[in-house]
Amino acid sequence: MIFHKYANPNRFLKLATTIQPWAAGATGLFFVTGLYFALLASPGDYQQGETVRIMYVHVPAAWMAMFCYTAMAMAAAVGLIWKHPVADLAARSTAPIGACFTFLALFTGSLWGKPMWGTWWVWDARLTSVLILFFLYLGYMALANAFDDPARGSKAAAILALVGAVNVPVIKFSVDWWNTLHQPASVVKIGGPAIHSSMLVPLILMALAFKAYYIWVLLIRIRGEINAGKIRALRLRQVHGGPPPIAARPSQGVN
Amino acid sequence: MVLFSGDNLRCFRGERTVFANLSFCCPGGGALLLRGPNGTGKSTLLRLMAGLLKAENGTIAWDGADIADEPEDHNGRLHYVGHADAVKPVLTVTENISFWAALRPQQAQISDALAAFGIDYLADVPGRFLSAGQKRRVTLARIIASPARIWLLDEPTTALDAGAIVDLQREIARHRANGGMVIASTHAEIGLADAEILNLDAFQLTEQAA
Amino acid sequence: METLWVYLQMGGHGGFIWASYGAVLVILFGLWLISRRFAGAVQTELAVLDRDRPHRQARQNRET
Amino acid sequence: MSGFWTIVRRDLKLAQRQGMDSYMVVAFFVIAVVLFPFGVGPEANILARISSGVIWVAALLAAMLSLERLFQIDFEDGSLELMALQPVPLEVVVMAKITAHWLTTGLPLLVATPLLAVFMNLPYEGFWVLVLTLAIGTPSLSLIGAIGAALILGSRRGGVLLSLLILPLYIPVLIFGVSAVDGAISGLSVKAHLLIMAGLLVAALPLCPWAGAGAIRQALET
Repeated sequence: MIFHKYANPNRFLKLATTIQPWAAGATGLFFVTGLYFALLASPGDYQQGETVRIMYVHVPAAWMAMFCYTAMAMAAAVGLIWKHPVADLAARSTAPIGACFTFLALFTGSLWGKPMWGTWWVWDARLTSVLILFFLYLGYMALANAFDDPARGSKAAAILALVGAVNVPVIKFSVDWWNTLHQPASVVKIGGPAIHSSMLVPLILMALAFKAYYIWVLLIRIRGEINAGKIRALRLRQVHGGPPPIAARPSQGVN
Repeated sequence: MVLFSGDNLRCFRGERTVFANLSFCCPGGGALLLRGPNGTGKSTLLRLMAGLLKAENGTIAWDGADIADEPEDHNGRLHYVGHADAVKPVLTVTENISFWAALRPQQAQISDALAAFGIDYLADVPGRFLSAGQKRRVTLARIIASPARIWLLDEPTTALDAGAIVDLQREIARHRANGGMVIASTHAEIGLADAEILNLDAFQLTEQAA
Repeated sequence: METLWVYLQMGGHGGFIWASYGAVLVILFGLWLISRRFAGAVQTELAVLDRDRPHRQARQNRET
Repeated sequence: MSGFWTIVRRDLKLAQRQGMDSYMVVAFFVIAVVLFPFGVGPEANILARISSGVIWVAALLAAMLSLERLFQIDFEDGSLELMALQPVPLEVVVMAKITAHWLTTGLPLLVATPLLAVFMNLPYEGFWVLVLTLAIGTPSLSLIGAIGAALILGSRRGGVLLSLLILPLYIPVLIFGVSAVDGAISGLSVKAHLLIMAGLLVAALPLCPWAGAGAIRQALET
């Protein structure tokens, strides 16, 4: 069996075109309902007041930050082990989305921290690990785009993503340890043990909106990457094809 | 009789198929000459034979066993001469050559290897003083300094003068007389008149098939 | 009018809350826009290349 | 195993003949640390408080300084692909190069540390623990850094990229190194810290050469 390089991407493109409108629709729907519940239909918290509304974007963004990294590492592993071309592109396309969510988690966390703790930033274990996660995303993106041959960038970045995935628990553990040694005094435990159902609804809706958004934008990006690959292949054929082949061997028909 | 062979190879590199349906076969004492215009994959094929690249499809075998199964064993029986000379400027010629020989199970006399390419007078000269042609001779002396069955030579005559090419011809003949194999991509005459010729132009994919 | 103002103030923390939601919307919309632009530009280029291909082949055929 | 030492000896010889590298790393280390009194002021107690952290961070940056060239030069002149074509497994080659890197950069840092500890007014109790944590920690830095050095081969912007890839991964080593010294100064037991650092090293010993060899293989595929 001859593995044709673009058989898979073409099938994927077809799949993507069917899913994409649904993902777009779901994103819009969840966003509108989520924002409605988050900003209008839910009460303020008795302890944190209205600032609790920041949680409805902050927590889902933090979830997505972790989720995207896991997805990226898994796609990278699939790309490395089974040499699946779409997996490489998926890993590569996930990184900027994950980085955006990570940035949002940090930014909204900071905006939440100011009224709650009276400071924009505390070196709390959770914030610190998310910050490092953000750096890992930046490193991945920089490496993936540092090569003239994008396939080479994807491979190098895939190894980095896996090394990072091994390191994330170690970093998390060490940051937790470090944080217990240098416990900042002002941290208020947020969330509390039981979360009220009126808060759960907007939280889940926003999480679903983010996830749908991820799928939607991911599909757009992968489609772009696949077509960019086709363009490079065509350009290379212009360069390397040279004069038309003299002897077209019969055994080399379309496989 | 041992056989170095490749079957139905297809190589995909830099987002294009370089060649496909390529097979080759080289017995002990044999020689294979790779021909074809630029970009048809001569270097690629040599790197594939060395095990630096993996074929998309097909296998390369030594004596029937896939070389990918025991890559270190395969490395032990081949010498590869690529475009770069790998001569360290701060090491002397002898140090340069003996480092590579020391990584291998069998070693010959370094002085003999130097003599074979007429650079014994350079033995203690650091690499940074060498001309391009002299560096090339050092690289070729490296493959004499430790015996190996397969020589993979990618344009070995680059920067060589006529005298050095004669030396190379003699060494290739000696290598083959001892049962060695030579696979080379070159347009120069290096004593491979009886070699089998593999024209890579014949293995290009046509536009609609690619 | 008054109630809208009270609502927007969010008990004094309106700035923080609206900034959070604003950042989310701006960044997510921006990323979507960039991704779409990239995909669109690539699609156009591919279409142009694909259109040119038959000509090139025809010319080559004539020459051989 | 003889292949391992052949490569270590060759890299040491190269480092010695090319000179500079080790001196540069130590000089950078010393100068970076000496900058801090100018930045935060010369009060002895403030310097003592930050000394362990400053020395560790400077050591980390200094170790990273020379990492870029760990594989780069061999990659450019074709030596790396020849090393991948020897009967020696590539993982052993990578391990040998890491060892040589540590001997030429990590070890000199260790030697310079006592001097800097005096400069920075490090309390006596933390002195030997600092040297010990650096002795356990710098090999981990070389090991982790080697992955980054292998990944940037053939990329457009090596050095800056390397720091972006590697520094986040260095954080655990930094945290345990510094907190061990701080613990020793405040009279706590540092055994747990040192054990964790040793654990990191033991985990990195097989994993990093393996990942580094993987990265080199894909770099050589071009």
